[in-house]
Amino acid sequence: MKDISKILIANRGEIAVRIARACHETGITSVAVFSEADRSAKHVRYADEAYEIGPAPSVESYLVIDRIIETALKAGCQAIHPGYGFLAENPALPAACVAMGLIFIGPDADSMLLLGNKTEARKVMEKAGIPIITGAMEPLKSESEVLAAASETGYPVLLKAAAGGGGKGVRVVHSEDELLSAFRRAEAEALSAFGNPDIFLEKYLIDPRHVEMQILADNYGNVIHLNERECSVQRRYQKLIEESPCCMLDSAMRGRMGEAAIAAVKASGYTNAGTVEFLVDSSGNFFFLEVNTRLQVEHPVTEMITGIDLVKEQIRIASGEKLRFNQEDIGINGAAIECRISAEDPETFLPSVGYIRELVEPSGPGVRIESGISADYDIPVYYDPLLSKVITWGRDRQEAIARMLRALDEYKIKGVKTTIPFHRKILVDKGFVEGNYNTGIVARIEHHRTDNFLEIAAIAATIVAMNDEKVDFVSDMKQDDRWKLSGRMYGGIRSI
Amino acid sequence: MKDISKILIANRGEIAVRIARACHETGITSVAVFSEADRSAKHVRYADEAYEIGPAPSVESYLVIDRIIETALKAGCQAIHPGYGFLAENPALPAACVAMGLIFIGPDADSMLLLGNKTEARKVMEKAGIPIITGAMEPLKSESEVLAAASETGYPVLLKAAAGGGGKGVRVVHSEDELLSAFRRAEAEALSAFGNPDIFLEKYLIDPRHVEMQILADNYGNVIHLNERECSVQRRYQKLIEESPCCMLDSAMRGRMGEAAIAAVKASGYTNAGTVEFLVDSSGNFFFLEVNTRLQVEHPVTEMITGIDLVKEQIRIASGEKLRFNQEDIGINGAAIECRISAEDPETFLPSVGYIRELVEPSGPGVRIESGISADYDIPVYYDPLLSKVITWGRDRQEAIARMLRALDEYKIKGVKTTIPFHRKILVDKGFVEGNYNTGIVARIEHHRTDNFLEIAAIAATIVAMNDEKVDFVSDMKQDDRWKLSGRMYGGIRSI
Amino acid sequence: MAYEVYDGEHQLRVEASRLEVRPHDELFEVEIDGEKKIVSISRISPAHLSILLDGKSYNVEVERFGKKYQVTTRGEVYEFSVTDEREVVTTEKPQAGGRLVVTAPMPGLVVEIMCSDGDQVEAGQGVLVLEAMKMQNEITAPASGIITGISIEQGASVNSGDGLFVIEG
Amino acid sequence: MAYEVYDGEHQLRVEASRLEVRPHDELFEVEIDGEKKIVSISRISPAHLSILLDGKSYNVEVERFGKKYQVTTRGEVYEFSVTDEREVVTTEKPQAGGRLVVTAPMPGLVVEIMCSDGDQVEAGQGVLVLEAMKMQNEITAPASGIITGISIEQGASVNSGDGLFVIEG
Repeated sequence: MKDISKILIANRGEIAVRIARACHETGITSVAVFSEADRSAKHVRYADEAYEIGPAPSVESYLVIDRIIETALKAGCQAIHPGYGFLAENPALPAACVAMGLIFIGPDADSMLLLGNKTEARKVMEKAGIPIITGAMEPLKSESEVLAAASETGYPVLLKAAAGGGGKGVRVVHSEDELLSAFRRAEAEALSAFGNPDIFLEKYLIDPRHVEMQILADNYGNVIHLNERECSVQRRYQKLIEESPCCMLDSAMRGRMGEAAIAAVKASGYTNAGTVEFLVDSSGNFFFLEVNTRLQVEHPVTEMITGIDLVKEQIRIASGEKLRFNQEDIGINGAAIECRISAEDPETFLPSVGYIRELVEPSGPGVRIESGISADYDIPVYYDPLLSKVITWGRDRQEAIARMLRALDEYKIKGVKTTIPFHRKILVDKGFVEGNYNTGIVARIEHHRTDNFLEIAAIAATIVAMNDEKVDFVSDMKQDDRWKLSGRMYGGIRSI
Repeated sequence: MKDISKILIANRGEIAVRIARACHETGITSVAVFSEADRSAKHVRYADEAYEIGPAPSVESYLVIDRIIETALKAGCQAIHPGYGFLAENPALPAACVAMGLIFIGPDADSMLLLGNKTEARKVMEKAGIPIITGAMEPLKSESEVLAAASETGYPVLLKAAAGGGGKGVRVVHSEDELLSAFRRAEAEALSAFGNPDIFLEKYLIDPRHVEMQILADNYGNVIHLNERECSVQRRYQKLIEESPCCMLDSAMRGRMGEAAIAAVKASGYTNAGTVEFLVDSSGNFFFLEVNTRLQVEHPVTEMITGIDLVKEQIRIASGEKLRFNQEDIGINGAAIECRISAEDPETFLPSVGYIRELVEPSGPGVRIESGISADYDIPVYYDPLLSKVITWGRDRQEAIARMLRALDEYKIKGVKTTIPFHRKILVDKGFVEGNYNTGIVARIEHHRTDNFLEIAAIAATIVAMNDEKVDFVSDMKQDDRWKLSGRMYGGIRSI
Repeated sequence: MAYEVYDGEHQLRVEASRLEVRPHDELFEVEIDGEKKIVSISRISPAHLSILLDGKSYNVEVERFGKKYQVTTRGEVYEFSVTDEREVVTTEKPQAGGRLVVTAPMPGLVVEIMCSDGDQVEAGQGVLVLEAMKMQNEITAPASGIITGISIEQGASVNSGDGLFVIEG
Repeated sequence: MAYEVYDGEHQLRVEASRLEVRPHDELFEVEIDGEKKIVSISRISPAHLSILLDGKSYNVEVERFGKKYQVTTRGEVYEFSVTDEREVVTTEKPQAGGRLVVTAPMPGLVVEIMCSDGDQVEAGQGVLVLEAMKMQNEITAPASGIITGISIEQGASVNSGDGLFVIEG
């Protein structure tokens, strides 16, 4: 058992606050790091200690391993928690920790390296008897290899970066005449994003469900799963809404997927908290997708239905404790949903940066907020647009959905556009409400608006306009011009 | 099954918001009522509809049954929810509802009347075989009756108002020479508070624990209990912190108390949600105290460990549904604690009224807030000082306490003094942490302060003072004078 | 005073006059498309109004972006232009043969410039890529024409409203 | 400029000078009881400072009531008087043989007046009962003397700071 009484949190935003809260509750001293842009950010204020580690761009601060290790040592930390994103899946961080005598709260560098390589991971899983999607087992090195692999697999096929993740270097190809140009573009993208141009190929499943299993593995070979999460509400491979349990799983299928996930973890020698992602086709067949070797953004839905604080368990495992639970101890209590609230236009998903002028967070029965923002906060342009997550729990899925709608109605973030209106549309969608949806759901959601409250809205606008006429407009002139221009620009921007 | 699709909430503050949230989640239209002082209060903004019912003093607004009934009818409501306090235990409200064809969400007038009379309730419970505290079974009509009853019971004795509640008309008497003057003062107080001077007498238990059972009873004779709540952290019979489960109860004793509570409810013909309060002596004997014929302030701790939304169940029962649960369906999941946050000085408990300039509410894992306030809110002087409640859940009691301390650290209510510092002191008290406490705990808590952060606090005060020197003080002059005077007054006020 | 309120689809004429200022709210008489109503308005914060109308309670959030008002209530979002009736109403027409200054719609980093001064571009053609919040956003030509004044360089940081390039039609 | 900061028990001499104003914080050199420290202060809101000192992060809430500052950090509450060193420091002594105006410490309703003008009262004796937030609060005489100017009637509503009565010693 190693002593962990002081932890450096190598992250920012809501996840850094989440980890600091777990530290607060267990008497562990939390140490934040921050870039020049983040001096007044919530995670800096929340932690017990905080150290600046460089300029605003994350390549000069949150991604600089040496600065983070040096800060951890200087502050007298025993351990580093990477959160998600940034360095969380970079094997160089656990390697550097080991070299400097620090505990990395996560898996070791070897299993992270193995699972980070998608083709290597596929081979390990196939060997362990876990179903994988038909396709190439090795990176495709030439055009003839690509053509052969695609016609053997059958169209449509998906080109994927071997070193990849997050939708970069991914192309759907429907027929042979698109294949080679798509391959070349994917290679270029993979090289630029991951420094590695390796591309492989899988059968493209049309509108599958994305279902993943949360696992916990200690350093003594004990591995359990904490049930599944359904994450099919996605846009460009980015999850937007997650829930647990998944309505399509019965306990037999949950058992099979859980066993597959545990086998995947054991086969790769993985420890700590991780997630095994699967795609599930319309017949209920599931296929290994990848292992996320870290805490997930959506971990709270699992916490809500199991009552287990995953961050605290991560710390316990890293300190050398044995798992406190057997598989039989893990139940499912009710249902939980998470909505990711981003500073984005709810229709175009274009980023919306700005100053949070007013903030009212929802609460009451069954509502949990994980937030990285506060009132009077200027959102930096340098980082991810995720502002916060709303998680609701209900005795059943219907209650969880009703509470989410209530929570979103109560949530007021003024100053920037957020994805709250988008989430409301999904939550009242018939397919979603019935649990009958897949990764195609976002594409078919319509952004229509009702005119139910048009009159009251018009009255409110008029009253505010009347009042505004009394104030001096000079300071607003620039904003006004800007508005006109961005009005003209409408439709002239697309996220790529 | 009667249709309930629109409910008038005859209350204000956090409980009115709580009920409106349950309506929101179940598709029921909520109707708020408000006094002239409450136009901009949170419950008015939260509800779907809102109607003014009179001037600020509650006797001219929230307590005027006719106005409330009239408003419910005008708005087309089928039902009235009374919350707690105000009219919640006044049998005239359910009687008026019945007369006007409205559903009262609570018990009928007869059982409310019976249980509201403490001596009648004692008789019913004794007959039903439920242990009651030794003492008089009838109101004491003369000084000789009082003297006889007290010497038969043995000192110390407790004088109590038969029609009473909330600590009014209550006197502890330690010896015969104090008895008659205490009796006369109690009679006068009871007459003024309840319009009924009847006083009875019980053996005074020294520092018992206060343990109560939550019950649900439908209109078809089905009654279940939802476990106990420990409410021994009290000051002047006002609960300050509540938790569930109670650490001193094992499942056998829980079963016995649950059976007694169910018997009490059946004996009085009571329906809907209610609470049977018991005192428990140091040997673990429990005695009937009273039945609260309404939702309790502390109902959320029960919701957290059972997963049952009590307000929704109240509405279901009132609409004529059968109970959805058997006793076997009710488990205990983890542990929950509630702290009541009041606008009071944390040491003297004197009210602190004012303007809420800034509000930051805690959140994260296991934290729930039930609040009646918002930022930029002027707390009216006319009503109860309860601002909000913080409820935390943990896998065990230790985690619930750790989360409560975290939540209280995160909670910022600026502009008024609150009881948050008081709660922190209780939560770190050795007796409380060990679960070894009783109703004597508040009296022995010391309000000492550490000097750990004296320097940083002094630096902060200096920096703010430097900055303040630049602003014009004219508008603060009055406040300044006030401060000096209230400084002089220190120790010159006592709550009575 | 009367206002024209326009959401891109519906045009409403709204006239509001303050009847009474009370401690916790203001009463207005509002005439909307010819119908008169009494409305109680309580301004909870600069962006947040509580409105009571015929007993209905609305929490309404109003944010101003230039002359546009974005109004949110009960989950619906409306975007209005509000014009004083007396103002001269000029419909902004797309400028033919004119000069169009394109500005940054958000702060960000210019990661790529795909055109040079003098290039002929079609409406919708990508001109440069602006990175903000880890997302790459392509800024496209709002009209066909010739790029004339690219005023930034690759790698530059720009603020919202900064000029990016000019298109001459 | 140096300040004397006093919490009723400890007297601290604090001198702070602003070294640098940066986009997200201000750097101060603070000398406290002879020791010099560099402190980063970020003012999150009027009542809320984020302070970094030797790597430690403190969320500090400062509220001013008159010349007193109530400071809350990490669950501890301190109450300070902050005095400019140059100010003449006069200790407020209890006035002997003087005139003491007693004002309402909170808004409320006067529900009972137990004394009349001309009554001799002892320090601590109840004079009237003020009801606020459903609680009855007895206002007692802060010093012994004769009640001279009861300026309110039973049933009256008073605001914080309103005069209630006068005691002449």
